[in-house]
Amino acid sequence: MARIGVFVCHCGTNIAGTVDVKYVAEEVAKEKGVLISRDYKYMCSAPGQNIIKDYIRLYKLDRVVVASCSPLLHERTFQNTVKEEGLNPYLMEMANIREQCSWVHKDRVEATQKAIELIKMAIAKVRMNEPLYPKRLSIKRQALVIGGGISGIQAALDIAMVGHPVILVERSPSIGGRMAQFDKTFPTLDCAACILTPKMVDVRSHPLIRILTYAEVESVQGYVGNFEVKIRQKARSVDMSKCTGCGECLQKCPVRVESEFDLGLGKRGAIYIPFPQAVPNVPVIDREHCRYFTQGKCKVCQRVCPGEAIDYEQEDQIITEKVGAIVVATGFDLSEPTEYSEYGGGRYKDVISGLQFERMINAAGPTEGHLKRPSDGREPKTIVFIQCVGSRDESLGRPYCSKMCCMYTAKHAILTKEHNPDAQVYVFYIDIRAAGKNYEEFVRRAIEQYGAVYLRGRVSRILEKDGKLIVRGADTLVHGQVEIEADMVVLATALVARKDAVHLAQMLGIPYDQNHFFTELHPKLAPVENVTSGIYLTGACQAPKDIPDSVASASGASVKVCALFATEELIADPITAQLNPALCSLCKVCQEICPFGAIKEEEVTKPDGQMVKQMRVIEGVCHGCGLCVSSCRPGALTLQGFTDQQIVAEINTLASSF
Amino acid sequence: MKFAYYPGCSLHSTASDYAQSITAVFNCLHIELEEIKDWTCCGASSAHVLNPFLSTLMPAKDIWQAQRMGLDILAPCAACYNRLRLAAYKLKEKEKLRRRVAQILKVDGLIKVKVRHISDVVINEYGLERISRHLVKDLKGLPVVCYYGCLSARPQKIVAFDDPVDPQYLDRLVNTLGGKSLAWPLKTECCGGSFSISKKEMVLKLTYELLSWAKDQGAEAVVVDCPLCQFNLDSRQGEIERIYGRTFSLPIFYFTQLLGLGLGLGNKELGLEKMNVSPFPLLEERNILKR
Amino acid sequence: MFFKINQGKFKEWLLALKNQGEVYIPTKENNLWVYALLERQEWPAYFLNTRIPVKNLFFPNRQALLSWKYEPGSMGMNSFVPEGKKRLIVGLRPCDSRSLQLLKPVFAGEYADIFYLKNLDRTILIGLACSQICPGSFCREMQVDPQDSADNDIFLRATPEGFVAKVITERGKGLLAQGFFAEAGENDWAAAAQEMPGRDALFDLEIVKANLNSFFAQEEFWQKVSAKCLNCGICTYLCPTCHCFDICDLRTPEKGVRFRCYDSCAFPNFTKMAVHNPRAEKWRRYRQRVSHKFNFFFQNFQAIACVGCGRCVNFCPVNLDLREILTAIH
Amino acid sequence: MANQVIENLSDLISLLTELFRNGRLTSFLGYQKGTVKFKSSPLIASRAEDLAALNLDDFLHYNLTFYLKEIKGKVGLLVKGCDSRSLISLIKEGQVQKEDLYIIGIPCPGQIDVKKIAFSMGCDPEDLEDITRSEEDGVIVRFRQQVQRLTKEQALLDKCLACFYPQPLLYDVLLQGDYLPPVPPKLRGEDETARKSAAEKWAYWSAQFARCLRCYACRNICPACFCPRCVVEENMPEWISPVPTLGDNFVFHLMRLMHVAGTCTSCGECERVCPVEIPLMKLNEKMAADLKELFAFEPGVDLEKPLPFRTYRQEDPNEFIK
Amino acid sequence: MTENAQKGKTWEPRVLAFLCRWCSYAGADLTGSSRLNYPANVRILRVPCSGRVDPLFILKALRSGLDGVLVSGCHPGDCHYTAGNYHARRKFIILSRLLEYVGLDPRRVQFSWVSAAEGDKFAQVVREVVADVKELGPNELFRIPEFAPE
Repeated sequence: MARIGVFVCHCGTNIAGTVDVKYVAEEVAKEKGVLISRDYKYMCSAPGQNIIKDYIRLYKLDRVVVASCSPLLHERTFQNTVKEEGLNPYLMEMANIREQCSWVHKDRVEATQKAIELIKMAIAKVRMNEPLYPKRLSIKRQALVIGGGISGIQAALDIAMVGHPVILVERSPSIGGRMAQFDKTFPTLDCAACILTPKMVDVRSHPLIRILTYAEVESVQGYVGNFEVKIRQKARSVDMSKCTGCGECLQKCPVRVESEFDLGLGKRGAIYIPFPQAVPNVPVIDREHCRYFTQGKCKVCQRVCPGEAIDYEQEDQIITEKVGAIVVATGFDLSEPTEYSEYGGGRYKDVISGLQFERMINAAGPTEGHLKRPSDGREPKTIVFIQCVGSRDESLGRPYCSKMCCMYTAKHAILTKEHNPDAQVYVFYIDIRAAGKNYEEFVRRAIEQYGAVYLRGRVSRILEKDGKLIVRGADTLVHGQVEIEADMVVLATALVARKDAVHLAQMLGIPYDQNHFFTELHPKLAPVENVTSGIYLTGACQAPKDIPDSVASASGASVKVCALFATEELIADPITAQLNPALCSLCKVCQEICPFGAIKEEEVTKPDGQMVKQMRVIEGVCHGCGLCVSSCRPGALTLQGFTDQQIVAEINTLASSF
Repeated sequence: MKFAYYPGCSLHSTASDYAQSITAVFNCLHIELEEIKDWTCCGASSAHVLNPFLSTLMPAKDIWQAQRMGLDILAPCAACYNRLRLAAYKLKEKEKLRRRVAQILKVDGLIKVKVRHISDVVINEYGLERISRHLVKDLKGLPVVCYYGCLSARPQKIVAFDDPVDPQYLDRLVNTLGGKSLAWPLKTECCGGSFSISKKEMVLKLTYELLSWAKDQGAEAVVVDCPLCQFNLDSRQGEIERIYGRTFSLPIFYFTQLLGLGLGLGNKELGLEKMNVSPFPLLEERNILKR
Repeated sequence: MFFKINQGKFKEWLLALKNQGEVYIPTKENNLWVYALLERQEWPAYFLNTRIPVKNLFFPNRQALLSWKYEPGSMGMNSFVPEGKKRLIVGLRPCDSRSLQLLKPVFAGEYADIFYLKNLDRTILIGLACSQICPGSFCREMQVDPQDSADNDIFLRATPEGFVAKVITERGKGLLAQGFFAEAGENDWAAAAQEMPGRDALFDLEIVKANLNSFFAQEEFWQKVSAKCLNCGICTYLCPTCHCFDICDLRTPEKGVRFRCYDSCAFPNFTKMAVHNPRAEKWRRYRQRVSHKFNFFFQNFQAIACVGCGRCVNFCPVNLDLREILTAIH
Repeated sequence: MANQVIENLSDLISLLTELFRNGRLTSFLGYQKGTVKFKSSPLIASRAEDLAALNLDDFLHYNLTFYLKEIKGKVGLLVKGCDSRSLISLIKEGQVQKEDLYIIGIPCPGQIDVKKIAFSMGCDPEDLEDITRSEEDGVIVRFRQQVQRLTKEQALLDKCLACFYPQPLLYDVLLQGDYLPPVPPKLRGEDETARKSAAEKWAYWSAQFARCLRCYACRNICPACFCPRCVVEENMPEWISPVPTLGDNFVFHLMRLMHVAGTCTSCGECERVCPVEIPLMKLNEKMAADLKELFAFEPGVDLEKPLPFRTYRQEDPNEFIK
Repeated sequence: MTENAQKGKTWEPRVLAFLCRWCSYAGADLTGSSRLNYPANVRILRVPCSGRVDPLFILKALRSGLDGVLVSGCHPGDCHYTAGNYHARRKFIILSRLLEYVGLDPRRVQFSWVSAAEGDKFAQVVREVVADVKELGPNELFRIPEFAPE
């Protein structure tokens, strides 16, 4: 006969407000095997946990039910509580009477009744619980970082610093990411390159960091501590070992195409490096445009290359690596300026995006930092900046704030003025969101010191006439319409998830939200972890983040990786499938459907010496999804922690007839 | 191709030339029209402001009528199109509303028929390629701006069948006809629409801007596919001259009239002399059509 | 003491019997013959025997024994004693009437089973002589006379005009004293006897009884004869004399009912204990079935627990024929 | 795959005798004369001597493959077209290995449906006196001194009338004889129960299920029911009570359907053996129809295609899910 | 519950919801933390994955007199175990079609995909299911005479 203790939490008024906890405690005390049932204000608090411990000792409890918030929040907490009293943590069950009861129901009677039944279900289940013992897994102490932007770079450096090897995979030909495209950074206005490039060099020169640029993750198998990743190293057509980065080929290449890095404002050759400080400083051949690959002749680059590094025969390679942890730092994309055709993005040459402006004003950019209208190259006198283009817009299904725009627009306003003090700058905004260290001050400077004109309101239309852009909008502060004749308009387009974010998420088995940003395990308490253990998130792949936030989260993720790598062995969840060969019909449905290949057939010798075939669950590989269990017709398989008996016991507590 | 034809009030009055040209053109293109029996007003311009329910109920009657005919609705008037289309949308989306309406009209079943704008049908569905096979005359590079108006552009999700700010379909047609469509940014700006009588000053202001933009772009005529736009732009030019002191004398063509010219039709099929700003000087000068 | 009755009167009499209690007659439902409550259905012109044996009305496959309700601190219970409502079963064949008597000692032993006994007590049996030999049957080998039976209150023989009735018990007599029946004599009774198509006996029951003990040890024999067996419960569930049962509860958290339902010695887990199953192999179970009917039962109650109705033979899915085994033993 | 054709029964017996002698066979599953009318009886031979009883008559309803659950080793067996589909299913379920079997395909002119005939005659199968096959693949029935000729539509099992595989799909040797010409799988006389209202359906099916005695003949005769322990026998937890209540019978039959889905070839044995005439074939065929419609899967026709519950397609039907 | 119905009290349906712990259970938590409301008729049972839900669970629940069953998992492609919901989906459609065939109204057994971000959707789904079951009335499909309500 089980000796069960039930502990009902008030969670202040969160639960007690709608659920009559006293009554609940009294009712469930009548259940078979319940020796003690108590309620308390905050079960998760130290005194709360002590109550549980005391009663375990006092009544020699061997099962515990905690009725409080969601197990996703506090299962671990209470498992530890009972553990400290020498009880196996898996003999504790939780009834979720907050998120799934008190918070969603108003009627006190109904909620109380429901709470009682939820607890009864938990009691019925816990009766059937058995002590479980975590299994130990070896850990491959090498990390994979996906994305070579500032987050990825920071994470790689931090992890390597502790002494663990890191593989840094970057899709484009060079690491550096978005930050490499920026001119200066707010609110300090120090130049992005000056603070980024040293870090890029550190990464390149670090003995424990292996950089794979122009490469993409193809597939990820396995589980925490033991991932097997396949990485596609795209054919660079340049032998990295031979190339000296002299740049001869870059000058001589006869092809000119729009540079992705300069967002169409500048041109590059078919053989190119995206930007001068690229790491590695080794060009790639863009086979789509290369004359040799398109027309079969040219080979100029090969001729001029002193190091004979050009290799047209090179092919994609698949690199397979074992890693124990993965850091996802894939960053963000920007929404298309064409989304608002009333602003003429894409139609009017002189309507550009914030990032294009960033390239334009960048001394190392296509215009050497001079402001030039894309249409005629004249210097714009009047520039209108429009914020929230694509952010905070329900009609586009993009309700969120992109967070950065207010700040970089202010930065752009200032930079414009610094380039050309008598330029006139207008900024249309909805609200100014400058919550950050020295951010508000920065915006005030743009307005007060640099005289940027901030207009609170939306722009309704932009009309192009005689090479001028007529910007029509509302100024809600003067309750009137405004019309500005501008030379150039800069749209602060929204930060959005990478186009292929969902694909990556599904490959890694990580959840994502309706905007396709990756979802962390807990928005507050586990901001860099993920439901898939061993995979960590950092940077703008989670949500719009500026540089300080990205770097901070990168270091956070790195610490998690290092914590995981602190021991050779990983203590893993014992919730796995178990197989009883006596009941197995060898139909092998389990083997065929197991998503992790955790079930294998093997030959065993019976006591009587004869060899027989048998199925076996490889615990280390089993994730405990229970798919095999529900598919096993004779019931030879069972899932620890979620056995048929436990689940049926829960169902039976609700039985009202037969 | 066959459609349930919903002319609406304009095409029986101010825009009878529009109606005339449509009939002529559709004959050439072999697109059949069957007028919806005793159709009622679409409720445009007032109903949706004064009595939203009525603004659905009125078009609903016509929609169900068409449903009985088993034909999609073709509406030449942008206002009718807008009202009918919105009503059909509401009846699909809002089950309660549909029941209530159906009860009053003593009808049943879900809305299956589509409400189509005439341009959408002629240009997108029938297609320029097929049209060009019928063309016998060339517009000789006649420079025009196409003015689409707002009613077939917004609400975008429900009524638009092209970009709501910079649509192209009329331009494509004009170019196919051998004319020269000029880019301009006011394609779907408001012309004041049905405030023509109630708020004349505003309408004059708006149309003035439209016409001067058009003129400045070098247009010699404007092409429209909405009777309200045509009315405002065409009939107000005199007053505008008096108030703003600028002469335009820009003929305002229905696209069907230009198309008709391309198909070799003449004045009496297309009702050209009904236009306030006579197109004949222009057409003769460009020797597209002799009077 | 004999009476006779014509077709028309007989049907009226049946309806009249309804005032006495629930009347059951052979009825074809869903393509199978059962004893069904007499409502609107006609008396069957012709039938061999019911597929579901009459025992089902006395010892049903689902018998609620007692129910309970649990409130904290208290446990309310009440038992389902069959209410003494009178029943009349008309048209049961001699084999089935015999089976009811055979089962009596089982349920009337030192532990008296009120459910069976009360059912027997409240039911008047009106038997009917056979006109055909059922497929698979061997009643005569089992000393059951298809033309006569003393195991009823009244026994009928069909005639072209109607029926001749033989009154066996007092309560039987009571039923006839109602003006439907006319006096009849020994000769009518004899005349009503039908000629059953002859077949010489397959085996002599006495010898079978005698040999069974010695056969018990012959494993190969049992293995061979039981090889076909499916381990299904048809033979036992359709057998008028099989009476093994299981007891189990149906329950919700706060209340439940205790049931008695059939069980079958053919089921592999019939004798499954916590760790061991004395009859794990099929042949042991089949041997048990035969031995129980023709040997052990006799030792306990001096009767053979088989009436030769042939249901087990005719409805066996794999045509495993008891007669062949008995013949072999003979 | 047809490598050999056997002329007649005696040749077959001599072939089998040979196989027994040289150890290619340890047991053989065939047919012998039955002891009641309109029934043959399974023959389980473990020695060449037993083969003497081998006999093929007009009543070969048994799908002998179900014996493979019990009888292991090198087994030879007779299969009709439909039985061979069960074999394919069993191989896919890993229950038998083709190389352990010696499969003899036998001619099947379609099996006689005694119940159907009796029903059309308005009597019980027991009352029919004699059934013999007529030339024009119908039958001649004798019943209460009258003789009646029935067409094959009136006389044969529905499953045979709709059979697309009268010739075994899998065999080592083929016995010569007349095979029912394959008919394109015509939709079984449009299942009327499917078109009833929910209430009517429930009324119908609850009546059927309520009758179930839980003798488990349907399960035990089913080749697809090969589990060492069936869930009805599981008592921790007790999924299904032994008490034959409507609810438990309902769960039992639906559970069984779910478990044999994709393996069940609608051979109809369950319905044939049911002592209380539950129309189980309706359920089997409903299942078969759904598998075909939803997953383009036909049970027991090819060895490659994975069983429906062992695979999935991303574009599987999803509309029924909110 | 069904007793109440007979006592003439207002009957309230009881719906058992199997939620996968990664998406739908988290989604249900989000419903709570966003303080959305839904009827209290639903009892939530946490399973690792919709793939863990054996059709027998559903049959068992119906058989035990529960008025409705909801099974909810991750959206296709989002399964934490990559394919659990795909396999489950096949079993579920076959099961619900069988139930429908034998005359058991499919609205008693419903399925949904609810992600961890769809707290509002979960509330909506529960509202719909409870409404449906209310309309269907108490599940007395398997009541037997021996089972006396009181």
